[in-house]
Amino acid sequence: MTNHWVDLKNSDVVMVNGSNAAENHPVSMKWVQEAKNAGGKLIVVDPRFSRTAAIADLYAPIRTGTDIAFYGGFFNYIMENGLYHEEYVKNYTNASYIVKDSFSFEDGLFSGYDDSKRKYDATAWAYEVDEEVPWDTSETGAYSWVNKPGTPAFAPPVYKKAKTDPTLQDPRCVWQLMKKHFSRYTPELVSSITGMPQDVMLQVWDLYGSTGQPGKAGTIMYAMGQTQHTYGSQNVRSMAILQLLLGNMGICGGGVNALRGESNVQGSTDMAMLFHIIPGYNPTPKAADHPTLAAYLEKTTVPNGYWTNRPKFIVSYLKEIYGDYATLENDYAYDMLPKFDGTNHSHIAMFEHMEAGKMEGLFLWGQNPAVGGPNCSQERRAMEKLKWMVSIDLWETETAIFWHEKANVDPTTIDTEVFMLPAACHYEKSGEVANSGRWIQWRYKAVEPPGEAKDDLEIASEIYLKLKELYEAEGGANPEQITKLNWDYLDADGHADVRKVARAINGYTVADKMLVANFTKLGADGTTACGNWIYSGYYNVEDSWEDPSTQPTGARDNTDNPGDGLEKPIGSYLGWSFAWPVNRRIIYNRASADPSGKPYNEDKVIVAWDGEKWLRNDVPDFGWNKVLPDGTNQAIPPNTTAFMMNAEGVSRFFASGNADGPFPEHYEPFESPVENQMSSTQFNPAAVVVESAAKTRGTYEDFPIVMTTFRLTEHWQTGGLTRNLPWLVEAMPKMFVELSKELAEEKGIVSGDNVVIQNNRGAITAFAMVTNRIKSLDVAGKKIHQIAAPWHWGYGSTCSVGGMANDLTVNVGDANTWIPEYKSFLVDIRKQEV
Amino acid sequence: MNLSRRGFFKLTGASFAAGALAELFGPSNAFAADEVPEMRIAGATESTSICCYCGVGCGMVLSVKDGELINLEGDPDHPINRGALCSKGNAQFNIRNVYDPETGELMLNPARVTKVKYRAPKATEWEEVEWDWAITEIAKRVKATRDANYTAVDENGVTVNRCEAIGNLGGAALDGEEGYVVQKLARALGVTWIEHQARI
Amino acid sequence: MRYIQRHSAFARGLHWIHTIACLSLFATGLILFIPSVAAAVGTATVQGARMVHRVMAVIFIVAPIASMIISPKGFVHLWKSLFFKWDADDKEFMKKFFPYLLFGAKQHMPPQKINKSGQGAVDGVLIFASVFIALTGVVLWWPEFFGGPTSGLFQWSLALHSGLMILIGIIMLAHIYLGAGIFQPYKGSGKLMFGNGRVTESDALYHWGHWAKDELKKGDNVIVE
Amino acid sequence: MAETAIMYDSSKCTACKGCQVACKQWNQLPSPLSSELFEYTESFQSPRDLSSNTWLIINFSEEDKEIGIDWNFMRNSCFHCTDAACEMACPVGAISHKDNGAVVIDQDKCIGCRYCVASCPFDVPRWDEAKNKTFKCWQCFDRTSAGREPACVSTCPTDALQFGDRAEMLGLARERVSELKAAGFNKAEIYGENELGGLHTIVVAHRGLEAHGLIRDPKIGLTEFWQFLKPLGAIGAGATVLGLGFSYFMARDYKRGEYSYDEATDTVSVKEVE
Repeated sequence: MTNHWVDLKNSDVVMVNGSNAAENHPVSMKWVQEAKNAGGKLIVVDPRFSRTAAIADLYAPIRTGTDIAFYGGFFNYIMENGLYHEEYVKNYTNASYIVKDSFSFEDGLFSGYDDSKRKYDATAWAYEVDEEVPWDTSETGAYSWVNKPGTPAFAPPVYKKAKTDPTLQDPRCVWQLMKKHFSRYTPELVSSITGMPQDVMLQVWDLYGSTGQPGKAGTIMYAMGQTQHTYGSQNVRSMAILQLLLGNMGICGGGVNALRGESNVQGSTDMAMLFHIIPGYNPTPKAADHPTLAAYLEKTTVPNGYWTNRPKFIVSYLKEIYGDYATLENDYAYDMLPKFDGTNHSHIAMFEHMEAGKMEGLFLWGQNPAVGGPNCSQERRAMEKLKWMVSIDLWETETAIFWHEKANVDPTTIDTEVFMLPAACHYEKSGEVANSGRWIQWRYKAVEPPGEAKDDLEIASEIYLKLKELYEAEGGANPEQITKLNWDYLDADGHADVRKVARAINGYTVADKMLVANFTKLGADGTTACGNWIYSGYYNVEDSWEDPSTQPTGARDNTDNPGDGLEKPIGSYLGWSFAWPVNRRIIYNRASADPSGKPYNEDKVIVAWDGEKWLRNDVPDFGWNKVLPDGTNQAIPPNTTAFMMNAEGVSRFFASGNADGPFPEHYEPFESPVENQMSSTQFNPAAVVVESAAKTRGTYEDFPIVMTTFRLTEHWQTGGLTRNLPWLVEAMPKMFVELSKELAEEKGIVSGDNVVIQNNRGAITAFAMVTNRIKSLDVAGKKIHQIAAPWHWGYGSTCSVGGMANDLTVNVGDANTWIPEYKSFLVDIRKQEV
Repeated sequence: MNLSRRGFFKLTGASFAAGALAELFGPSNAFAADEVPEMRIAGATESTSICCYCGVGCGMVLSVKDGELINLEGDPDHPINRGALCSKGNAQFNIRNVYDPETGELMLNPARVTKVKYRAPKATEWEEVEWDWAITEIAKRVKATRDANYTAVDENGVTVNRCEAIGNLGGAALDGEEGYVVQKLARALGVTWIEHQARI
Repeated sequence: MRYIQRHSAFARGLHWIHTIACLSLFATGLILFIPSVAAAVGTATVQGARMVHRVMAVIFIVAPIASMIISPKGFVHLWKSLFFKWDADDKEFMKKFFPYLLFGAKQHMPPQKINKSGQGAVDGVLIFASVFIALTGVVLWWPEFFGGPTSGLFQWSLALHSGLMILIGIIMLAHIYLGAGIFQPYKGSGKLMFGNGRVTESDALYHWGHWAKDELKKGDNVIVE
Repeated sequence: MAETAIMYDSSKCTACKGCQVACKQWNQLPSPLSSELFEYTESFQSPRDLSSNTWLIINFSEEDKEIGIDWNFMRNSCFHCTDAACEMACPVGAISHKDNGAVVIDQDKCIGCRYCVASCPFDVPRWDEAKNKTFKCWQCFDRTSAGREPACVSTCPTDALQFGDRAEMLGLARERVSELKAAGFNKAEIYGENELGGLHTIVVAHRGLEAHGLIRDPKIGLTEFWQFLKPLGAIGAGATVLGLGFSYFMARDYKRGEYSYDEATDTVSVKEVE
């Protein structure tokens, strides 16, 4: 979330698209209701009528997987009808930037496409360069730290400043290119693609478009309905573009808000439990691009904006992980970080790798791919190729028992050894979790884990210590990678102490081991260690480091006070826990005020320039204050650098960093009932299709029904944490599928029947729930039926078992993130013969 | 006079001498004193935590008596949820404890795994094992796999120090510190296949 | 002295059984009817009372049915005795009965047959009430066979059961008053059912003039001591 | 203690069932542990109905529309009537009104007769066969006595459930109904203001009572009738006893003569007794 949960109350219009907040984030509705109480409106765009739609002011049905068409038409409508926030667009976006003429677009393809590799060369999409600005590394320069002793040598990058046309008239400027690109998305065509009735669509566009007026706020709440598509990243880009057009980014009640589905999926992403990043959103070293630390720093350090500080974060990170072993001489042990070969190592690819027999062992820390993976029957089969598996969990998940006869397999044919380690639940241990609004909140242990269960930290530590012992005693492949690891987390009894890990993540000075205040104190010279720079400041009180409740993460001041000089608070709750970065609650908040620093909404001020200083209801997200050499503060007067994480300092309508194009473009899902009406490019040209997916691709002729999956309030993810809880099973006991009355009649199905849903990847059974919450849509002149089922069920519970919806989903991923296209695929449905 | 019927019954009842006969004319309020029951969490130790389900991050208060969890509800001081919890949030109590449907007694959720288990190749069921044995055996397997599948230098002569034969999945349900340590451990083994729920 | 054997041992036994059943049903029923009584005796006693009520209800229902089977002749005799045509004496009796009852039995009562004229009516009501209180009792005991406690049948049964209890209770009071001879003119009647079942010549002539004469004439049931 | 009430506003309810589970959590109510004991309900409403171990559920009903549907939710639990049929019906005084209006079953006194089950117009109290007791919502009387909200209310995310002074809740409900009417919900109305002497669960039914499955003008019905038998019985019994007493008094000195019969002459002679 760019904003946070409480801030939803500041919205004038809330658009829920690709999420189901009332069911999957029920307490978020507290704040949506607050917005409604204050006269705000709620729009829900969803293929199925959800419990969120039940309290919406406006519900718009849409064919699953057609969001970009919906947004593209919306952009066109906004630009045609002048609904955009002109001052905002001109000052805080790259609308005026001139794009090189090597950029072009034709019939669904952008320039630079290589068909054989299914890849774009993004250099075709660059800006015209106005001027090259090198780093000032002189003693008084902003980048003098590059020459500090201890700093690894690297060639500082050069910032290529782009040409602009502030009048937005140049035909090569982003604004004109965008107008041209989206002019193709007419209401008629968009309605024909999405199946959304045109009158409803225009109502949505008018209502949400009204937030383009300065001082009005619109927010988008999205989740997997947007990301789980082969163009999911472009869906998110579309939302960003929409919010920028309407001036809704960086303001109270605005933003692009990803509703995180797990209590710490934000945190585990922050901690880089992913192949492509290391902690703090730094890229994982790639063998070809980053053979040395210097190469890494040169290639990954952004030439302008806040990411120019990346070397400080990287060196501090290396100092944390290898401690004293990391020295300037050995490139701070950079080589000890594994470098991957640059290929896709995402979830889908991992199981292809496993299927190919190239993976021997698998650790599972509370994940259950046997139910949660795309095309998960294939994933279960892949697991049979493992030599060993370690499942650390509270329950015997479907993955932990993938070899059992409950999984409908013959155990005697499966050679995998499986270790099941009983884990403590969240209130049986202490530690921090980061919510969707980036609030890092401390959880305190309430009770001891039951039986022999242990917390994951202790389990990880025991495994590490045993490995260290083995490698110290026997040697092996590169033992130093393990034995030299800094593992300064143990208490006097040799058990892992979560508070010591918190110290490492927050960061400390190497010389005297004092916690640093925040990441502005980090250096690239090896004097500081910090596990994850964005968390720096969450655990920084040295004197009472043993007591988390005295740390920023444990802060519990729940008063909502206005900042000095301001009249009204905005619900920031700066005294409650700690939000990364530096306790900032609404990011990009500079954009809430005009270029002169006057807030667009005087009632909901985040920051305001009073002529001498910045008044603040939140931590500013821009250069607002300078600490002079003598230690005094100096206010920085307003400028238009509202997006300092981008080298341009402004936000991007046109973004060259995407694998599948600088502008969003509508393509059909991997499995689609219709031909693409926008171009002859049917499917996202940059999305990679693995072999097992290509083999099972279904056609409309064989599988004429569009299916999507969803989640329920009463259950969660693969069900381990809910199908084993009797109160929840009682509240939603059985696997079912929703189908419309019309389709049910066609198929001779009534509620309560057992039905079979089938495609080339599998067949599942479920109870029929006949309801007009989901209905057919008119798409390209055809009647398209949609059905929907939850994916919470599996075979591993004593309270509730049922068909696995993911046996049917496709293992094709988004072109940028490789997130699988769970939300749109083809099936057929029939009544089960008794 | 605005008398509800209940009030009326009370009055007519009271006009009779106390005794059984009066009872024939109205409900039995006279015999049901308003005794105030003590809340069952009185005297319990309270601590706060954050819900384990979605990303809203609702606060909750846990009450513990004699070392056992007896109550879990929304934290009224929490600025996001202000005491509220959804059905899942309330059911977190069941992650540890349930009430026996037969006796109504508090008991550990029988589905919780509380013993270390091992499944040998081709085995049809688990066997229970000791922690130390399991940790040692796991470490041995990791070492064997790592040592046999380790790439120190790739085909271009770049030091890569990786092991592609081990995967590390999960983390969204862990605490941040745990996540940090788990990925740190995985990377120290040279693991490049590190993924979790955020990807799917 | 001459006596007439009015009730057989079997009839007296049955009456004994029914007396106990009725009284205990009434007493235990009253506990549920008057909440304060229940509150006073405590839940355990109430539950005990409900058990007793059920056991007694079974006896109450089974005893007359069993007697019909064991002694069908007696039953037929009894049944027939309830139905007879009222003659002038009967009408006069009923006209005079309440003044007789209330004003010191100063009335001269006309002679009666084996059953007094009002008796048949009261017995008819009683049998009818008993059958219904038994049927409604069955519904209250096993509501699940009758659509559950929320069904109209259950609610009606509850209402009827209570109403019939009142009716039967009042009849029972009158019956005890007269039958046990508390009413002075009826002194000695208690021996009929609770004694040897014999009625003296004098009492028989007083109560059931026509019947007594017939019996004395026939002599089959006349005992001389 | 002033009269208090729960207010349920259906227009704010998202049917998250937080209340349903919070009720079980606080009141320590078990659910089955085995899959065979759960049934598919063909709806999001589950369990289908209240039970001795489920004192509150959210009811779901759907009405078709051209775009989407009307999905109507209702909190199904005890209304805590002022004229509480259950309380009248309870033969042992186990059900009582608390001063704040809550209607509470004292489990120590309950004998499981199910008269309350029979009498409740809302079909709320539920009998447990094994325990032979009847259970229902008690408005968390322990919590409210300690100044806290009932568990269902304190857990409600959207303030669709509120708790407080009954008059104040009615005020809020009236205000909300006019807001809803202004917003186009023409059928919005209040439930519980006067029904059965006034309920202690006030409902704002934004699509009208029928859409939310509420009984318009609920009646106690037969319960009242058979309750009426109690005083009637008392009067009848009293009158009988008085009448018989009078009879006894009048005839207390009566001495009957000695009757004898002479078959031969067919004459009855009476010898007066001194």
